[in-house]
Amino acid sequence: MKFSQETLLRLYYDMFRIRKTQLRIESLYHLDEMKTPIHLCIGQEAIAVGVCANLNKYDYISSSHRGHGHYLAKGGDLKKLIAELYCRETGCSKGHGGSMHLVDTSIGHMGSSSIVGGGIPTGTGMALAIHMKKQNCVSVVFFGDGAADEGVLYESINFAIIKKLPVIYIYENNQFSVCSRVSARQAGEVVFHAVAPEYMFTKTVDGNTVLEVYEAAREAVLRARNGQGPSFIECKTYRVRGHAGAGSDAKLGYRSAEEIGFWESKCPVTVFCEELLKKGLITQNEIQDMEQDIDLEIDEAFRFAQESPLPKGEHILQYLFSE
Amino acid sequence: MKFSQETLLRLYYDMFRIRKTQLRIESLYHLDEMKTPIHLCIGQEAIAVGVCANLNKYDYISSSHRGHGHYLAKGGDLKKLIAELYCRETGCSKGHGGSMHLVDTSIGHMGSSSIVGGGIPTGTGMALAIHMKKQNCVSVVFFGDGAADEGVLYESINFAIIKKLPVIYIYENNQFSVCSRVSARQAGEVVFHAVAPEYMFTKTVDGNTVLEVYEAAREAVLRARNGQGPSFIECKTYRVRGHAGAGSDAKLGYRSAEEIGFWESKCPVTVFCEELLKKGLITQNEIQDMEQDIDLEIDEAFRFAQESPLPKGEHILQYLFSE
Amino acid sequence: MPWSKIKPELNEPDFNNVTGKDKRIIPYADAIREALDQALSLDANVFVMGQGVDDPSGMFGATLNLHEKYGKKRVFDTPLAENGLTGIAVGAAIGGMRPVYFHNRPDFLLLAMDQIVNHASKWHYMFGGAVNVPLVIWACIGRGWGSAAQHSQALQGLFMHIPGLKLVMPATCYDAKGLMLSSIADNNPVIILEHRYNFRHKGFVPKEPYRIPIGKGIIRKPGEDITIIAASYMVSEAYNAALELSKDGIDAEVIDLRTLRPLDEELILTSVKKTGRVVVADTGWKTGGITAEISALIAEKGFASLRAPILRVACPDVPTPAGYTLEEAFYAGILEIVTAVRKLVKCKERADAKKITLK
Amino acid sequence: MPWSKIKPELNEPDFNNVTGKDKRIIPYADAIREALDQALSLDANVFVMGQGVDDPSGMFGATLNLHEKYGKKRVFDTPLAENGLTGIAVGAAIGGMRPVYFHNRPDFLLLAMDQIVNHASKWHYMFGGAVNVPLVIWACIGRGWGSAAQHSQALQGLFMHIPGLKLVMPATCYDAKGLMLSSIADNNPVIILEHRYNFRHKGFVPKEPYRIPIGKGIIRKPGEDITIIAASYMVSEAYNAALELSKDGIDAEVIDLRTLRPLDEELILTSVKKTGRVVVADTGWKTGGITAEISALIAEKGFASLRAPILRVACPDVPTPAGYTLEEAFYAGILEIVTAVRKLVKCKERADAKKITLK
Ligand SMILES: Cc1ncc(C[n+]2csc(CCOP(=O)(O)OP(=O)(O)O)c2C)c(N)n1
Ligand SMILES: Cc1ncc(C[n+]2csc(CCOP(=O)(O)OP(=O)(O)O)c2C)c(N)n1
Ligand SMILES: [Mg+2]
Ligand SMILES: [Mg+2]
Repeated sequence: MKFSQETLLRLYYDMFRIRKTQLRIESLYHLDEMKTPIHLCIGQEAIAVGVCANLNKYDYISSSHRGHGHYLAKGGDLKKLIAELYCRETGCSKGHGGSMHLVDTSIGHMGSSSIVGGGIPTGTGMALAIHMKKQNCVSVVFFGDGAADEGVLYESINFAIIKKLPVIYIYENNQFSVCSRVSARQAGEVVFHAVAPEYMFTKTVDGNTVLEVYEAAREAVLRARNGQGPSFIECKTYRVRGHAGAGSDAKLGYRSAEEIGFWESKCPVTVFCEELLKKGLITQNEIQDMEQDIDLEIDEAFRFAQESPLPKGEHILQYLFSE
Repeated sequence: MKFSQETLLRLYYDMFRIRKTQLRIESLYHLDEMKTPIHLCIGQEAIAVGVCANLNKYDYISSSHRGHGHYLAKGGDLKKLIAELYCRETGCSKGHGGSMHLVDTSIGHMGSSSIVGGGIPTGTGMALAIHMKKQNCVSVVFFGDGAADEGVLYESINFAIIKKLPVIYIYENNQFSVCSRVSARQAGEVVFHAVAPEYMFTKTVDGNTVLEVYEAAREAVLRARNGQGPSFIECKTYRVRGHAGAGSDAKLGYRSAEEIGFWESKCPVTVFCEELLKKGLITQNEIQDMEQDIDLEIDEAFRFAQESPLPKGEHILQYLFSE
Repeated sequence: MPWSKIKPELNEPDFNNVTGKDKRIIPYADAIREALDQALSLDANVFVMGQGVDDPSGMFGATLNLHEKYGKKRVFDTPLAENGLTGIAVGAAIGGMRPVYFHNRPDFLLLAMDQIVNHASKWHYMFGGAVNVPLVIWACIGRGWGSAAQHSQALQGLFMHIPGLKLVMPATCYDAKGLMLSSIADNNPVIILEHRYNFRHKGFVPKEPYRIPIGKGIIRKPGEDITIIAASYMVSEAYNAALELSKDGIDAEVIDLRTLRPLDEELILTSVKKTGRVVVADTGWKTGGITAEISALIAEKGFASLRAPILRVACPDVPTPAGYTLEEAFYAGILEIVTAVRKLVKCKERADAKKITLK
Repeated sequence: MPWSKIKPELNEPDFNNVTGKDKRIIPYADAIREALDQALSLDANVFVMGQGVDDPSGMFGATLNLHEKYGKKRVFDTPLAENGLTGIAVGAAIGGMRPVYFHNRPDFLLLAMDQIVNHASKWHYMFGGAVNVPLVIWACIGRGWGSAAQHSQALQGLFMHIPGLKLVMPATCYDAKGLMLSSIADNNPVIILEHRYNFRHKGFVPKEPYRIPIGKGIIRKPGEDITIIAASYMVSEAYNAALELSKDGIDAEVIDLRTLRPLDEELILTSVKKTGRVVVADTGWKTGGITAEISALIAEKGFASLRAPILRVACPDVPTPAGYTLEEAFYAGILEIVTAVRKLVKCKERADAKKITLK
């Protein structure tokens, strides 16, 4: 597949922006001003970006506890994200949700669940709504290898095939659920999922290579828009940081420093950047400009968050029911 | 595989006995003395018998709402079965369970669930107990195509493979969940289940042919006893009667009389009997003797049930907790 | 089998006192079916799903043949997979549809608690009001003929505990229709718990669509001496108990809660203020059930008017036994209500209600 | 992240008044771990399972390194698959083992309600006593640092409603060990709901194995004027509230229920008889929660002694909000208990308690 320079730079910019946002959050987390459990997606940016680059704002995504990347890649407001981490009234969820519960309905992000696997059937249901309303949209479900332990995945895929729903399952296999390796939790690589190529489009890609993700997602999205039903894309990747909170967890000893190092060397952002440089598609100056833009935007988002008002306890009963 | 005459006659006798018991229940059901919802297994006798003929009384089985056949094939007490249908104190579950909740711990029947799919993980757990206690037993899980809609099936199989449990999944695909065809509920014949021959022994057999079921189950049981882990056997069959209650439901119109007729002609009991006759392994006289024995036993079981005392309302709180 | 087929033979107690030639009497199931029919025809976003909604028995008649009228895209059978399908219904609601998901039995909702409680009930609040989940989940409490422990649970006590859910329990044909239409029109997840015994009834149901406000109860019989509070099928038992008691000169007020959440506190407290005596009756278990909340509410906010202990009539705290002799002991009804009321009304004579103890 | 790591820094309130050189003080997590260690070593049928029981944090420390001592066959990590794994645990219990299944959060038990409620709780009764299910399910209620709606539900109100389950909620280090050992020894399914804030405590724990009877509560502080009833972490709040109130000359009795089901009715009713005033406090939601049942019990069986309304201190009826300013408004504790008690004790002066109304 051929990519325009514009597309390539866009993909890079989006990954870089997510990375830098994550790093900023990480670096400030120890101040305990963001009183919310964080799950960084450092090392997994290529998946969110490679998939979402194929979507428009009417398409839906369904995300999880590790959802900052999905939110930003889909076009979610950065200020509102940071404000949510600071538990502010101006946060995307008005301080009701925190890091694990992001939302931005204006770009089809209808809320993320911190129940692992919880977003799989709801994302499938959003595809059912699309289907019934005859909209030309797709619904993308991001989920991890932990979520793939849950039977609800098979219930959902089964239904999506029966109804030929425009849903794309993006399996972010980062090899861990907290400290538990996928190989200890699942009988084999693909015992159940992704085993039905006659029933849906399935593909396994390198989740650290944005163009691979992009191409597979593109095909899936086209098929879904054409009424050809669901797809399942496994993106192999790795969680380089600890499960939750800031920083590396190498000291815990459940995995080796070498293993982490190996995957750090496969960083989706850096490796892609080097390729672009090598091919002369970007210059060091352009990168610096980008970085400056991004840093400014992030500065502003943090300022916005820090200066925003906190929700008032007396309003705690608000939003229980919709009128 | 070679079968001794004794085995063949035993298989026939057991099927015949289950059939005659079902027919008797059916013929008396309109009297409203058995105040319990019944789910007859007429037409599916070969599965219960073909599997259980490979088991001994220390092996476990896990059954469902449609469980009379499993109970009898495993060696459950006929009197206590009928008494349970009559809601008597002498019933296998002391009148607390009714038709859908049979039990006979003396032969490894540890209770059946009327929650479809509910017995799948519990049967898997009994295999875990066997495994941990290093017993030389197996655990057999009988379940239907409706149960195969439930994600808990994949959760259970996955775990059984990981732990190499001595569990055998017997998928009784009778093609219906109530009035809903399996083809309307499942994306394809074997989208998820039975797809992992590298991970476990899987086999599809004609569920109306007792010897086919027997052979497949035999291999699965041997493997389980040898520590080779779980198996999955799909038995294709058909529910010739209505979902619940007595009699045919052909008049409901959700399936054709021809279809039912076709499957009635594949009756596992009659066809097997004709084969035995043809091969000269049984005579009409012997069949009549068998029938007489069975009828007597059934007469006695019904008499026992009808004459048994009813549980007293004042004891309703009993058995809530085990001491 | 009487278990799965209940004929609508009885007229429901005459709660409404409607007379005249416009008094159309139809079976309970038809009332629900008419509500669905009207909702499907009035709003293209409404759809009906569930195991067997399109089968020959049509969910006890409540969905009968609607798939023929509206097509299998809008009225469809589902795989069992209750948690997955509930999540799919939640997602469809988030995506702008108005699903009505039918279950034979509340027992099966236990498979879907993750999606009902962790997701549907929280989605609006958790995102600061950004999204809403207009979803109706319907299930019919089983009773009798050995339905037994896994097919006859009356689980309103569980759902009443969950903020973000509305909980509706109709008692009459009129309400079955009007509350269904309100539930479908509501922008929040609503659980409708039906009772199998309501399907024995026929009653007055106007033809045109109408809604009954969610969160409001109704007095089915005014009275001065004692308040009997009930919902769903237990209202019939309470009403008949009140008629029985009136023969002894005891004038009981009967409250039909209609919805358990939001609960009509005002109606309850106003009645208790008048009567000073309360029996709360329910089809579910006693401990931690809906009778507990209603009693606690009164003990907290209506204490000043109380002249006697608050008694609860409910099922004993055991799983439902299968056998009919045990079932008879299990289910509470008119007899238990009458007995409870008689115990309390004895308190009438005493000057200082506080001193009274019960055996 | 303070969310997942709580340091055991505080001494728990000195409930036990143990003195002398034998007074071994250990952290809450260690008390649980010691119980598991002893159960694993005393009974070969006991095993421990759950997500992360063998990981470096060892379930907040409660299972730390037990897999090294007892091997990965007896202390093992599981796939998520909560309903399946619960069913597997139930089956293992039916097969004669004694599983202890750990969960980080009760929220995840909502995925397993089918196996807990439809199966484990009913198996003994449904088969007329033929089989039993000696299963312990443990989960720790989350609180604080934006745990939010799906990671901080205190679901005791749900489990209390289910016949056939025992429900245990320890409040002290001593009880965390003793109740764990009793739960493992029990032949029935037992749910242990822990509270994250208990893990901040250290307290007195004897080294040898011991059991605390399930179904019995304990008076943590005797008093004459009012009864404060609580369980789990709320006992600390109630105790501290009582100390605070004593400065004003209000002598509150504090009851720690220890187990919610079976409930120690006698202890409650005896105390109410003495004090005539009650505040029930809980870490869960108010409506339909455990405070409702306890209040209703008293309104039914202890009414004669009541001299004031029964007040409930619990969380407001909304999902847990994430933000800390909202969390602060969400959680009730010492302040709310003190306020409730003060409201009621004002009633003391009045001659006729029935006349009192509260604002
Ligand atoms: C149903 C459920 N079980 C357990 C948890 C606890 N938990 C939170 S995140 C997590 C890891 C999930 O792993 P995965 O789906 O692979 O996502 P990742 O964290 O790797 O992005 C777990 C087990 C949960 N939130 N929900
Ligand atoms: C979880 C659950 N969902 C729905 C039902 C209602 N139900 C009872 S039996 C049955 C049919 C199940 O079909 P299958 O598993 O194929 O068994 P069969 O009746 O064909 O033997 C259904 C849907 C139930 N008991 N449990
Ligand atoms: Mg992962
Ligand atoms: Mg079937």
